[in-house]
Amino acid sequence: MSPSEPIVRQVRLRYFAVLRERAGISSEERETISTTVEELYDEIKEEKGLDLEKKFIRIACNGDFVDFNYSLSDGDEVVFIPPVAGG
Amino acid sequence: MSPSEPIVRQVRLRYFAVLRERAGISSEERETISTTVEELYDEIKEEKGLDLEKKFIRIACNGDFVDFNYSLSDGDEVVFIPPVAGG
Amino acid sequence: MSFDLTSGPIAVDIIRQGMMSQDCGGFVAFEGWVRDYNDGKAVLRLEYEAYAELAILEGHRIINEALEQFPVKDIRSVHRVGLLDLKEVAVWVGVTAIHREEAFDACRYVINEIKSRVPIWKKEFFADGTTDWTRCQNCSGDLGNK
Amino acid sequence: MSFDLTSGPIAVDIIRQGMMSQDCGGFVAFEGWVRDYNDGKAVLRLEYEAYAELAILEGHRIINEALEQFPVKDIRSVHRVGLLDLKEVAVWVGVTAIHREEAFDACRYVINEIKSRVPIWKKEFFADGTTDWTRCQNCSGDLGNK
Repeated sequence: MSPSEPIVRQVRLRYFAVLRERAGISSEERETISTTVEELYDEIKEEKGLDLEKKFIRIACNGDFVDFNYSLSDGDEVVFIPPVAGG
Repeated sequence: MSPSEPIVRQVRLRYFAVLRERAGISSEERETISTTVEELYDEIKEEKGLDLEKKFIRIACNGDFVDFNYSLSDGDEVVFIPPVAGG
Repeated sequence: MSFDLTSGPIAVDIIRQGMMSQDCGGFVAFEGWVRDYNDGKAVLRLEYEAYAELAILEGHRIINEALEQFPVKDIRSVHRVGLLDLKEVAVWVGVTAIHREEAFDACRYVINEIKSRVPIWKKEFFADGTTDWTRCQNCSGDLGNK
Repeated sequence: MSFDLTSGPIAVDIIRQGMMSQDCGGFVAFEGWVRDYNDGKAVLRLEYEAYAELAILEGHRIINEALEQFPVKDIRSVHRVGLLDLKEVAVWVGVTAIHREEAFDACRYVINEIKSRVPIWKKEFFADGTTDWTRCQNCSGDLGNK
């Protein structure tokens, strides 16, 4: 693999609440060339027509919160978390 | 009745908690020449050997709190209230 | 709103359910339980004695103050009198409100005021055989040090 | 301590009784009830959806923070998921402590943090036939304004 060829990672995405309804699915496996979860959100947002602004979401990876610059690894499970409203 | 002759009033006293145990009774009718509830407490304190300092008690008359300088009337029901400890 | 005294167990869940209302989003309750230890001594049981008429009058005043001061919906409180065993509920205060912050504030106000103003007294029966009227121990030369 | 999710009614009185301890003098509980009105619209029912694994992880973290921060004895909390009718208990937080002030503080901390941090979402079903994911209405150009 040459350095110019982007690395493709296999990730699993799960959708909840408003994003689940918007995406029309609750989970998907996908291959991505995004290197961070932020890039992945931009990619998904475009594709699925999600219009939730980034400043309103948090991101979880493999069951815990991560920063937007978290580097994706093969097999990661990623969840974009819209504003919560428990209680 | 001459002005120098003290007025005697009939009052009812009720005792609660530590004062009830100390006085050995829960209520009594008595005639008093005290003109205020404070004087009445001094009178009772002496007689019953109550040693609860005045600064720790409150006084109720006819079912509601009154000041120490409340003027006694015939038929008043007076309660000396030791420090409360509800809850 | 209500403030009651009772010589039987406080029916917490029944009172709570009676306050349930679909126009309230928040409910805060405080319960005072009989604890097995106080002032460094093991406690076996408690006795509460009330000057009932004034306790109820003052309890209602406190709740009315809280209802004026905090935008809450309803406040109810019950205080036990008589002998209580360990773990029994001595006092219960429940507050319903549209918003939780006010419910917390009102509940805290009511229990604090009850404890400092309502003429109810607590006698502790200690494991060592002594007893104390709580908060009266240091009110005189020898009272309470029996 | 515990933080649980449940799709059935929260057994408030059973959890509360399970926390009763003779070494605690104070108990504070918060309950969030399903309210019939929000944002000026009549509400018929609610649906809570959770990202369960992370909700439980974060719920436990919050309770542990509270246990470190406040000298309380025990904290338990349960949150409903799924469809709820009016007046049902959506969330319950109970705190036991030796002293009441800390119990109030810890309970308020836990419910505030749950509401802001735990990945649980609320969908409101309004009488006018519309629905909203609470707090998502203004997160985008058109989402939530359906």
